[in-house]
Amino acid sequence: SNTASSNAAANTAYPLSITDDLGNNVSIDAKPARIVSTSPAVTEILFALGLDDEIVGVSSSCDYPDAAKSKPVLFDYSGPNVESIIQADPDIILSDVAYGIPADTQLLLEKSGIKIVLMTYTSVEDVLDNITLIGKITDKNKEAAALVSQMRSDIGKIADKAEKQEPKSVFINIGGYYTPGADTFINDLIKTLGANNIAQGLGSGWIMIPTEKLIEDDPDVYIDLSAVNSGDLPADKIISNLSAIKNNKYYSYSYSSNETSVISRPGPRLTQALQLLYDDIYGK
Amino acid sequence: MKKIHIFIFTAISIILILLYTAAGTADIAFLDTFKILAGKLNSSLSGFSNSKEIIILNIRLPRVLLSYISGACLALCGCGYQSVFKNPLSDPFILGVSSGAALGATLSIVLSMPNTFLGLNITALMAFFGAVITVFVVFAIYENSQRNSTSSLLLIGIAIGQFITAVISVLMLLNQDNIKDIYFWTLGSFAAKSWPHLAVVSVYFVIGFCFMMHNSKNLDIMLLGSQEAQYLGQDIYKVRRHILVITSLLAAGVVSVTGIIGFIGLITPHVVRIFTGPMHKKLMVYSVFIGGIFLMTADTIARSALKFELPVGIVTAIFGAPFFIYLIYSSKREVL
Amino acid sequence: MKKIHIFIFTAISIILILLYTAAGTADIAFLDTFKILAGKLNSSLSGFSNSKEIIILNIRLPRVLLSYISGACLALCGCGYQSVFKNPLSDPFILGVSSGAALGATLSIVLSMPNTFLGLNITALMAFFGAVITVFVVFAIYENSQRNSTSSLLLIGIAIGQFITAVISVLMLLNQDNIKDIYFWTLGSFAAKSWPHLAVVSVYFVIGFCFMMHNSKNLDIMLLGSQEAQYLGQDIYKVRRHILVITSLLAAGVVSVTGIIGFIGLITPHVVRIFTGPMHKKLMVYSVFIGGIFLMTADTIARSALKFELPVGIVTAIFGAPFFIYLIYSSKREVL
Amino acid sequence: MNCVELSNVCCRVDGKDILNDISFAIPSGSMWAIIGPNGAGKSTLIKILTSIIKPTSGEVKINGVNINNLSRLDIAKNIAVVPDNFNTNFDFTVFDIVLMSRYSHNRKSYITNADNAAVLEALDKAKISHLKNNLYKTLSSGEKQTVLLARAIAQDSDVILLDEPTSNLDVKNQMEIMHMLKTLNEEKKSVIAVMHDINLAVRFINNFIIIKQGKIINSGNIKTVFNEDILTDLYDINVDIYKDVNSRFLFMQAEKIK
Amino acid sequence: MNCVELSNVCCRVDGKDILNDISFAIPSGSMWAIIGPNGAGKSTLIKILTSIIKPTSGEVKINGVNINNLSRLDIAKNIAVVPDNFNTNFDFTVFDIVLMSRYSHNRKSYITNADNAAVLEALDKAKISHLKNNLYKTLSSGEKQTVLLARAIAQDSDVILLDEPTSNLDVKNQMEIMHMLKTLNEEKKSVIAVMHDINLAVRFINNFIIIKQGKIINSGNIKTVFNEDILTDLYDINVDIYKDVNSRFLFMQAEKIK
Ligand SMILES: Nc1ncnc2c1ncn2[C@@H]1O[C@H](COP(=O)(O)OP(=O)(O)OP(=O)(O)O)[C@@H](O)[C@H]1O
Ligand SMILES: Nc1ncnc2c1ncn2[C@@H]1O[C@H](COP(=O)(O)OP(=O)(O)OP(=O)(O)O)[C@@H](O)[C@H]1O
Ligand SMILES: [Mg+2]
Ligand SMILES: [Mg+2]
Repeated sequence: SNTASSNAAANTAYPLSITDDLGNNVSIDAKPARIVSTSPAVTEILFALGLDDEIVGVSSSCDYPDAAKSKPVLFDYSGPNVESIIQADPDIILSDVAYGIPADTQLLLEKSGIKIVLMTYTSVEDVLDNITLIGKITDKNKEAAALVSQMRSDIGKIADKAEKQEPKSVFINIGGYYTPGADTFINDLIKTLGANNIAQGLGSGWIMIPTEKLIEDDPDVYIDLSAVNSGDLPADKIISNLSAIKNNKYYSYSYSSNETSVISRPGPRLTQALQLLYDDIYGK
Repeated sequence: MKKIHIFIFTAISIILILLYTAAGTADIAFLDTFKILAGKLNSSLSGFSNSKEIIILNIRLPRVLLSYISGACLALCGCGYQSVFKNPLSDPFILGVSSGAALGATLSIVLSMPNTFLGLNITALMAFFGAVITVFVVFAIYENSQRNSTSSLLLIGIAIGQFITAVISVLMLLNQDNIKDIYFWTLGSFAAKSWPHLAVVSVYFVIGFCFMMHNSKNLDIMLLGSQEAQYLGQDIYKVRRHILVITSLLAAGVVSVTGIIGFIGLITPHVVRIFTGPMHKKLMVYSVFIGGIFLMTADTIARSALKFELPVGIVTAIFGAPFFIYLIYSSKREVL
Repeated sequence: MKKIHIFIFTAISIILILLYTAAGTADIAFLDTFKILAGKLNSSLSGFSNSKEIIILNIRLPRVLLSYISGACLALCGCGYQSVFKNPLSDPFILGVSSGAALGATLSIVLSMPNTFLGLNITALMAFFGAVITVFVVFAIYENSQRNSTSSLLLIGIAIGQFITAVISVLMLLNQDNIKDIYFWTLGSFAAKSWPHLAVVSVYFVIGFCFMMHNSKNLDIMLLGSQEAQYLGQDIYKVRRHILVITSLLAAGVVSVTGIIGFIGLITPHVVRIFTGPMHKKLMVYSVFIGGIFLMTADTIARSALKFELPVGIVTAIFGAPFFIYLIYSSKREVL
Repeated sequence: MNCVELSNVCCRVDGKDILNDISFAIPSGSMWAIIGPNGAGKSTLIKILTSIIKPTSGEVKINGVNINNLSRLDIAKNIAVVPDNFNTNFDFTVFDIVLMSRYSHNRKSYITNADNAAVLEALDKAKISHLKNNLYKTLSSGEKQTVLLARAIAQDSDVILLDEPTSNLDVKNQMEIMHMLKTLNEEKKSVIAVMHDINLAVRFINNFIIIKQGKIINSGNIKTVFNEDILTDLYDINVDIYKDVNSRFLFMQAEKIK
Repeated sequence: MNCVELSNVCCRVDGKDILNDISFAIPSGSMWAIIGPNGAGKSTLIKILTSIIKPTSGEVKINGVNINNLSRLDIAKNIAVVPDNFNTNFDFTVFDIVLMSRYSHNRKSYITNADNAAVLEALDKAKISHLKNNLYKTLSSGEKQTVLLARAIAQDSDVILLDEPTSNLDVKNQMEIMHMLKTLNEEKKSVIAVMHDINLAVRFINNFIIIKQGKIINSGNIKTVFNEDILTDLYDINVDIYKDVNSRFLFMQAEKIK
């Protein structure tokens, strides 16, 4: 999904010129010494590449690994704190679309000499690309390559195991019957496991499933990522006749649970997400 | 208000309810719908034998009916509020019902309350209480102030509503994990609603409708202004309080079940008033029909036009607004 | 309206501007702020030597000023709208300015337009045009209908506004990658606003303020109702159109730069009216001061109370609503 | 029995004494005029009699019962009011407006045939049946006043309280309305009318209450209260009083201003 | 020169002919009364003269210029109106209300000393200086009417158009206002007043326009237009006319209804 792919393992030559996923040309003059991440997934990647010391700021949602929680919070759901970011004096801000930066802020920060790179992801492959890109930007090409190949092999193992299983149909509720449709990261996770996301054919992005479609398709597995408490039964009686629920293939995780953040975070822990989904879909 | 008109509107409503029950994304033949509906009438099936029956009888039919009743309730509330405040911008949520309900729902989510309490959905319950308490706070402030004008009451309602909305934002800020859930709740939707929801809202509707019809003359008189109303024997403060309390409870009841559904409560009374004029008996009866038909149609479009569901509020505004503007454009009678 | 009062309010404003510039999350000593400010006055620094100077001179100072001017603009618009519509619920966005602006901004984001156009921020530009076109559409519909009452205009505004909001929702549904950007935009914020934004809004303010002050007598007369106003020599349709066009442009100008900031435009005129009564010269001058001071204070709290920024709308409502209710509670004069 | 009785009523608004120690009693079935200069407090008195304004001190009794113990509905059953002007922007027809006065009789949620009949009869009495379906807001000022009178008739209460009921009427309608009030009075209704047109009042009404600056300066039968001195004193203006052969007050004419 | 001139004016609203082929001309500096039964179309005529309502057909001229070629401001400079009633819920003081009439003179955004002086003078002329700071909405009906008159004086236009200006006034204030109108007329203003009180009108006004059912049935000098037949015809009621020794119309009294 981005243009930095060749020469994965070599050292990065600065100035580095890239076009990010939103089409912005960014030229990075030197190896960034001070990095701000506004996205929990990016933060996880940065830590996984061993950039603990370079990170000078994170967002309030960055809660993994634990070290992230002790970094200054410069970004929150209502946006970035410009003044604090400028004081933190970063060389680069890395982010993804779910935690985008308002246009004005972007202009101002760029004027103050801060580079901004935004990433998108709609598949597992995109996430691996993002890791490679971040590795390239931060001159951690080797670490990134190692991480990616480790992940590829883990993914391959789970996919192989899944291939031997009877294909299952899956529904994932992220709240209010909204569900990841085609072209989403979670949909790709399910696809990787050889399972069938029943919302896949309905549309792309986050969409709301018609209740009757849910009943009609009667998925084998129902995963709810919007429970008030993990383990809750569904609040709506109307879906309690689904076979997933009758067959104990209903899994609910609260918003704040580790499971929810693992499944919905396009970072290095996606292999854990695959394992978790595998367990839920096919059993341990 | 001729009997024949009421008969016609009732007939249209029933026909539409049946037709709309036949619409949906699931792959069920048009005629099958009616076979299933007729089958239910003939035999007393205790369970449902297959997913088609479940979809028709347990999902679509109650949802169609619920959207009808909810539309009727909201339109009725709109009539009440607009007359009490003599302000064309008043809608059922103007005294803070919607923000109060959202606060209740937010609290239930943020405090991780259990799903049900005495068999009742806790979020709906909390939403209801949130709405009711808010309206009572608004009233208490108003009645303890030295003010008589309904404008002051409106403004207190708006201020409290905005305050609560801000409080919700703070709660969301402090509980960022739950943001999505709260957001989805406020959106308003009939998805996954079934007979129990319908039962609850129907009870609210029947009580609310009877009360409002019983007060139709009071509402007429109220439009004359407080001095005239008093000359004609109305205890305006009492009547105003009663009507606002009942409409607020009705709005709270609907909101707690369906979430916040705007536009319909504001626009329906204006649309109907163009045809009926200001006398409330006519106005309210037709508002109930039009509000019900309108919201039911919007929800049917929302759930069956595309493969995925659209938020019903979007459909209401996309179709309702141009229709309303056309009416304003083509008719001469002033609105309120 | 005594000169001394204006002097006092001006003095308070300046003192607060300086104090607020010294507040913020960045670690800058109180006195340093003033040293930097004074340094800028003495020498004509072309660039900024360090991040503290950037923060004080290029981030905080213009932001404080911008929030002041924006508050003043919105309060002024509120005065205009409330008088034209004689409706206490009218705020600067009632004719669809906010939704029109949001649609413009959404389009610029969704269509991935370049950041700037002829040196202007394209999102702001599109928002401005969106707002202006919306208001003109509302007007065109109103003036071509057979209606005279301002209620009809209000309702057309509301309906168009809701329609556009629904269209935005559809666009967001279809362009989910951009949801966050659109959401940020509509939230309304002074974050990352600097001198160019201040320059633009100041120009709007000066034009708007002069126009409104020039029309203060017209606004007074307008409150008497259309027949009396005509007897006194006012071409009400022309004056109404002019005032609404100018206030809408002003609101559009502010919204296009700062996003949607509610509450202040609605509440400030009511607060001020409690003290000044209905005559507009007084009402508008004090609304400008109070609106400016209020929004500037709210934004300062929003950006410096916690480690992260609060949405300014939350702060406005959390502090503004109780204050407003206290005023309603303690004073006797009716609001509008 | 007195239909209306005031004892020592004072009314102070915003620090201004509008009514000052007003006491009077009106026997049921009689017909009275209240006269006095502009701003004397006549309309305020009407509002006090119907509890729209509460007196600062003093007591008001309706048919012997303290007004504070009466509900709004009780008051409306006892007293119908013809206000000095009433406008509405809503599209009420004349029929609607008159019909609303029946709500104090019929608290059911539907309109009975008796209601309809009473409305039609009142419209007929006031000779405005032809305006039945007109919108009230489109009427001329005199027509509006007549509608308000019809409304009071339909309200069918013991007492009718009128605030300048003939001020916008033409010569003929003035006579019609006064005749109608006389007829109502003969049907045992008490009639209390605030009037500025003394020449009209004296032709139909025998009892007068004269108010000046919030105080009653005289009251009683026309013979005792009307003489040049009192009128001159009341209005600060010289008046000529013309009397008929029986030295009955015929009409007055204000002369040159002092 | 005619200050006001109507030719063949018709006015139809909602399918009803309210005015029918009205033509008249009023010479500048004269004083006229318009009389006629309720609903005759008098108030409508006033609205047509000030272009609040556009006639269905016919032409209206103000000081010789077709009213369609005049801006609102021009009309207000030429004609001041005392409407039959005006209320507001806003907290305007009496001073504010009168001041607003000056806006047609002074289009600047600030108030000049001349404005203030004119307002004070008008309040003084209308003898309501003591009400200056009272809120308009708290005034009595007569006081309101007087304020509207003061407003028309401060507007200082050539023509003053009054709709039942004395309807809510007491005997003394009626005289005061009529005297004041007379004085204004002597100062070369044209005065046109709709009046129901013929006895009052005849004492101050010499020229009459008589309207019935939207048509002018007579107009001209009092001597030619006022006789028992015309009045009887106008109101469908028998009237007695009392004349003085010079057989000048003194007053009329409606007798029994036909
Ligand atoms: N809130 C107030 N503040 C000051 N004065 C007031 C207030 N309310 C009423 N007044 C005064 O009280 C007086 C009595 O008013 P009211 O309407 O009773 O007079 P009225 O006898 O009916 O006069 P009219 O014949 O003109 O109708 C008036 O002078 C009026 O200005
Ligand atoms: N929209 C309308 N539809 C029907 N009739 C109307 C309409 N507007 C006015 N009228 C009628 O036109 C007639 C003239 O009204 P106008 O107010 O001019 O009378 P007026 O001579 O001033 O009477 P008054 O002496 O009672 O004030 C009235 O009978 C009124 O009912
Ligand atoms: Mg009075
Ligand atoms: Mg009239």
